[in-house]
Amino acid sequence: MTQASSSGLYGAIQRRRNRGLVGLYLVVGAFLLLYAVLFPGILTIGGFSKFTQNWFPLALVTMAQALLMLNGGITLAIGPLVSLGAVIAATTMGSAFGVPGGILAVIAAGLGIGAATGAIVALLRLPAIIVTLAGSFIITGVALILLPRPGGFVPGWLSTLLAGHTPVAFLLLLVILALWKIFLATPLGLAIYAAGDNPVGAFRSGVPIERVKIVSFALSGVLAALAGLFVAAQTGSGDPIIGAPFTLNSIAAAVLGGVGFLGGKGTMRGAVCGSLLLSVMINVMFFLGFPPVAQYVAQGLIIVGAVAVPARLALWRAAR
Amino acid sequence: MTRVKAILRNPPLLTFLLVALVWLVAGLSLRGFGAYGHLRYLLEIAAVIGIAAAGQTLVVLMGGIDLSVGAVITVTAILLPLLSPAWDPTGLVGVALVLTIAIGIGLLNGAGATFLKVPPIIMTLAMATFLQGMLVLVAGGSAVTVQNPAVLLLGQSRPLGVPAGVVLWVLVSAGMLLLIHRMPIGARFLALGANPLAARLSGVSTTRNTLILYALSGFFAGLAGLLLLGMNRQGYVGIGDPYLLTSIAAVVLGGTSILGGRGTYAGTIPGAILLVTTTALITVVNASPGWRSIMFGTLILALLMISGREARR
Amino acid sequence: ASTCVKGDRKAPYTIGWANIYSVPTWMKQTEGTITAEVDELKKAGLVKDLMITDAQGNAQTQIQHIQSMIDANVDAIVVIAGSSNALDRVISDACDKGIAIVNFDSLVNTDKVTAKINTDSSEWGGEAAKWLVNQLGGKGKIIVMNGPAGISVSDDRRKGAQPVLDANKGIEIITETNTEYNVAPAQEAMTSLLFANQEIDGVLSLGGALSAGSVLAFDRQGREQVPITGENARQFLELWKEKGLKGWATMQPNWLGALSVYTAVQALEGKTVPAFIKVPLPVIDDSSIDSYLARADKFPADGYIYSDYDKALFDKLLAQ
Amino acid sequence: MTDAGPLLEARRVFKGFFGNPVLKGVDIALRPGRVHALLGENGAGKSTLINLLSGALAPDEGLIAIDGRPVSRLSPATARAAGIAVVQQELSLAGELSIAENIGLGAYPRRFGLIDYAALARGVREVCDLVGLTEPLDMPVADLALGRRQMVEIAKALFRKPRVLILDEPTSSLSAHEAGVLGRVIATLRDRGVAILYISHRLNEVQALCSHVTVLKDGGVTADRSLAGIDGEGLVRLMVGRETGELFPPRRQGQAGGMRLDIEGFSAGLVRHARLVGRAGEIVGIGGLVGQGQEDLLLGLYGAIPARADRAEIDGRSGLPANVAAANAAGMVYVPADRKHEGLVLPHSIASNILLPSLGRLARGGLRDRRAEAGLVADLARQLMIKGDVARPVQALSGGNQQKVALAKWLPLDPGVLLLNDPTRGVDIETKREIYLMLRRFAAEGRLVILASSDTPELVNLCDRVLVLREGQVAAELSGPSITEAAIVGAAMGVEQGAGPGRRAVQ
Ligand SMILES: Nc1ncnc2c1ncn2[C@@H]1O[C@H](COP(=O)(O)OP(=O)(O)OP(=O)(O)O)[C@@H](O)[C@H]1O
Ligand SMILES: Nc1ncnc2c1ncn2[C@@H]1O[C@H](COP(=O)(O)OP(=O)(O)OP(=O)(O)O)[C@@H](O)[C@H]1O
Ligand SMILES: [Mg+2]
Ligand SMILES: [Mg+2]
Repeated sequence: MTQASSSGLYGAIQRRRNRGLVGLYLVVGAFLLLYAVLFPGILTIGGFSKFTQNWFPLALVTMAQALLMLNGGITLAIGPLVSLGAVIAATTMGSAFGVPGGILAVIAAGLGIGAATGAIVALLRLPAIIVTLAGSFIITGVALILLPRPGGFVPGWLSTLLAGHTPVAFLLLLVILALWKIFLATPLGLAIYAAGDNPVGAFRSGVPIERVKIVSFALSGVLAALAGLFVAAQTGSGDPIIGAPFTLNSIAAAVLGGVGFLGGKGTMRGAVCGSLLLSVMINVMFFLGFPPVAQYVAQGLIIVGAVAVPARLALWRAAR
Repeated sequence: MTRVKAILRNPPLLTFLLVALVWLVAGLSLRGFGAYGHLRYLLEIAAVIGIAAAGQTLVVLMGGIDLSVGAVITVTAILLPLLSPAWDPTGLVGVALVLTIAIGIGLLNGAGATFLKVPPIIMTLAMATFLQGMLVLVAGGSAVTVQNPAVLLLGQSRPLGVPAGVVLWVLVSAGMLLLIHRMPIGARFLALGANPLAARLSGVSTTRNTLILYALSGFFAGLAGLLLLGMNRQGYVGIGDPYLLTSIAAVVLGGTSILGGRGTYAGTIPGAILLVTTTALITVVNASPGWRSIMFGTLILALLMISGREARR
Repeated sequence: ASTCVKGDRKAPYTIGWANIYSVPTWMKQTEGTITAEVDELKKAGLVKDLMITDAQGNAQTQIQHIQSMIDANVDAIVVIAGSSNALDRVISDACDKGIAIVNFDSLVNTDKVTAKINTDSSEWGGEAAKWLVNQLGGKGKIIVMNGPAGISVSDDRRKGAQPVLDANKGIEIITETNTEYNVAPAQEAMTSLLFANQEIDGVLSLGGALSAGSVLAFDRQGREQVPITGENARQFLELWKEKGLKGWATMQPNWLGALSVYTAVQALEGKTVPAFIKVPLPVIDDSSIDSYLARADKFPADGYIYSDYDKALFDKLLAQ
Repeated sequence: MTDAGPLLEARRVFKGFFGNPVLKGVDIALRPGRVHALLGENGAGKSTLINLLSGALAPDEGLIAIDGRPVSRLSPATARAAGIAVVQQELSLAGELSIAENIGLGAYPRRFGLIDYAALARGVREVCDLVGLTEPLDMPVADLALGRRQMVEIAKALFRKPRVLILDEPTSSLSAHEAGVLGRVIATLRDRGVAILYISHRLNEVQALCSHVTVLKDGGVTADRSLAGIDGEGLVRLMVGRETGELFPPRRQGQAGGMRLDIEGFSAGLVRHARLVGRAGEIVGIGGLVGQGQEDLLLGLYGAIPARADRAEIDGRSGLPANVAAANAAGMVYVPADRKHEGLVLPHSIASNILLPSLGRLARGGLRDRRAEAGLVADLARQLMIKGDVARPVQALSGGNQQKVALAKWLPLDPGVLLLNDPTRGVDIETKREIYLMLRRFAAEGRLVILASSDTPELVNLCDRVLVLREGQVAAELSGPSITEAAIVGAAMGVEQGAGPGRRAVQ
């Protein structure tokens, strides 16, 4: 971080952004604690690594979704992009491209598809939700053509590196979050917020809102494709439909984390917290020994409760 | 000239024209596509989407989204055979019971959204999860083949050659258009969708309208579930799943803004037909699954570019 | 001893049943055979606990569940894979820990499992195609109905049929469909195809609900039924009888679940079990359909009428 | 005045929306060191003209020149680069971002490509000190009251050290004190040679600040001249084009009517234990510095925020309304100050907005009665002189006409108590006169008007009684001849009555 960002103003702004999230932090904290009590093994390096690996791809796609929602958009193509990322990784890495070529190809695909989607949404002024819905079919089709059934190959050392018994995934997440912080400290990054909150005002303030939109779609695409790359490494291969559930989960996690639909409302840290809640909830329910029916019911209640309890508490506090 | 311009600026009408165009082109180029029976069948399956999307249209107009539509459809389709009492020869008791349950589910969604202040997307997602859990209990239970005469009539009969489902859809459409354009509550939904604070300060009750809204959404999803059950004669777990995304897609393709406050069911109607038509078109083309998926997406995108331009914000 | 089993685990055992999705009726029935088997084994003092998880169709979640089962140190894991290779790494981790892994129905790629149990999907497709070709006298126009794209089972069945179709040049595939293994979408797709094609001589359906959907479509459009293949879905078998179809069906017996639990316990008890247990495909044709329908009432209306099983059958299969 | 060439000018610009011409060949030239007033009625096209000058819109015909050189395709970004800063009538802030991040938007100081927060803090602090913004710089703008946001908007314009500063009704939501600060800032900038374009409907401000005026009417320029030697009435004449009468209608003669509102120990939001009394036929003013609880008082009475009272009697019913619907049922209506966010559904038509509160009343047999609705809308539009097609979205109306719609929608309810929050904000002088007349008429009809206002002359000349709030308490209750600017301002600032500075809105 630069000297500037450690200055008083930056720190104060960051602290303020945490305020509305205290309720969520408490809920997530409680679940983590409960998990650690139920399964102390989480406190070992191996246990921690495995747990964070399973959370990592959801965290990435949630960031990808939140990024767009903050800019006043949304995407239904997250899941297919994850699949495509995994498929590209699994089909290129075994070939002459090798691992570096594969990583580049995944990033290029995410960037290109994201930017193209963003360009259609921004320049033709079409609603993002339906453009990305159409896009989701196209991307799924491409993934199916590249790899009609699960298969492909990711080198074992890459799998071991990313998804072995070391917390590399968690460190990567920290790096990505740090990059996001740095990005938010650039004029372009802040413009994502400004243009999402008040597009007309931002335009009149000289913010190139179209370019900002395209950039946010492109970055979102990269994040989703990278999640696919990780999934491929974690599983050692590619699967053309493995990402499908991520679309809805990414939206749910972002909204759970306080990101609004109308743009400019919410924070990335909240969204990541939301994804952590969705992830840790699964483990906690397992260790509590819930049968499937109870898993569904409890999942519904936890999701509602995680939003309702802080909201009601805030109202109650305001009323006093 | 100005007449033409007015048509081009009226999204629902434009979508209708697009549907007609697609039907014409497909009918001329693909054997059997334009047959009366086929178009009638397309309308019949569009009816299920259209009815499910009726509630969704209202919810989206008010700035929310209902992710429990698919689950409610499944629940009604599964529960109806179980809840239809044998002593009732008309089958209407079962229908009433099941629709009451659907409305109840909607009311719970509404209550969560207004009293617990949970964003509708989260509330309805949680509700869908919850219902899935309930279904695990019920599914694989005894008879889920429908004997209920009312539902079979709805799904199977063709008064004057028109499928009863399409007749129901026409009635629902008339009701919806009346509700949105000719009843006070429609204007209130729209106002709440466009600016909740201003609407509230104008005396429009958020609580009341949210509850009514989600109850309606539950009701229409339930109705779609009954129709679907009648058409398939058998309910199964997962029968409603495809209708979640399609109901949303029909609404948005119909020009209703996902942000709320702008749109009409008149757009959703052709939106639903368009979706079904596109799917049928892709089905009869012989291509690999990957290419079909690409064609479907491209077609939607192309149609959207013609019809759905969103005004500059 | 069998793969994975190290002999350090003592009865009674804790078994984990990592289901990919518990909602579909086939799964529900399968789970029924598993819990029934566990009850038997509990009486015998071999099993003390059954942990059930439901990944809600999300392979990523299934990985997380299996990881949790490893963390909870279960003795055996029975699993239907949500993706044919996504679970490879977590399953081999479990294997390394000495947990007996029995994988059935939808198989994983890795060989680090105690046993894989399945019918032969390729044979499924091949036998179905052979029957249809014979019915048509080697000549005719057919439609192929597949399960969802991108899934190995669906791909394997289709691939199994290909050599048979290739060998009979008189058979022309008009078109193919890919839908979920559900009645409504299959019926919808077949209806469109009926209008587009006046001449259809046979339907090569590679799934039970698909066949039911197809028959319903022919019926509703007043078209004469044609020879059709399928599975032991109760609805299809009933329609077969009711419409007097020329039909053929095989099955994926739900008791594969019970067999898997049985196999896992046998392996833990020190028996050497085969690495691959091939379960022969039972065939349902005009000669045997009545015997199946006679038992129909014991199965859910949207369920599958599976063949009888007992311990003797299991032992015979294990002795392969 | 200087003789230097214009920094920014529009030459014979034309602009229309959907075929309706708004500007028909307008010229304007902004010169350094001069405060140039742009006057015109609501909807005359002032905001449109500055949108052209700042690149937010492109002219249909004609051109914009900077430093005498015509520029093609001016964009907001290039305009800013040329030193043109605008304080828009509609706020251009992002609520979730902090004050500092908003002020710097589009012009962040950078270091290695990152925003240099330290430098930003320094620069922002400087302009904030200039305009008297004392709030912490890290505060999200959404947490600020409207008037403070306006100050942020002004600071945002100043942050760019502009050569040309355009202010579109900057004082419409400012308190007298804040307006005074702004006046001093403008004078300083003018002396430094900045060219300033100033739009306001408050003619006293124009007189105090400006030296040159352009008047827009019917799409053209009807006056472009020096202000030297023109008095207030002359200015009005210049704008309206004819002799006009008094701005304020004569006060009520005779006694007020029966009790309509009698509340003891009223608390809501900031307001603590207030005693509120109102009689039929009265106009009761609520004054004070901005943010002393005026809005909470109105919202609490209206049932929109939680409120408590020891004893409350409203039009014979006891108890406070529990929610807005109950307030409406009790004959209370509310016109918010922030009409864009709280008063109107902007994307919907004039007719929809007007009809919203009375939908239920006009319905017959559960269906809306189209004919009755159309009749009512036409009637109200005529009565309030809302011009043009009622099917147009309210968004497309000028500020003054929007305000009329926000007021008009309540009239069908025949309210007994009107709660008005700054109803003349951003309204041109003719419309203001109409609104004042209307309020007087309402009072004469036996209604009670409660009027919170930031415009002190309005309180002095229109109200029968004035409550001055300070920190949520009623600091003074003035009536009859004791209502003076000095008394109001004095009480508002906590100075002894009569001893206040008695400052004018703008010095
Ligand atoms: N103008 C306003 N500005 C800011 N906050 C407001 C405003 N009006 C209301 N609120 C807040 O909204 C909250 C909800 O108010 P309330 O419960 O009265 O809703 P309501 O719409 O009146 O419900 P109902 O009409 O169903 O009774 C209040 O607690 C208040 O804090
Ligand atoms: N985006 C738009 N679409 C359609 N009409 C518009 C638009 N913007 C402005 N107008 C119309 O142009 C005319 C001029 O509007 P403008 O906002 O420039 O007036 P103004 O002089 O600034 O008024 P006020 O004093 O009320 O702010 C008005 O009649 C308005 O209805
Ligand atoms: Mg203006
Ligand atoms: Mg209330």
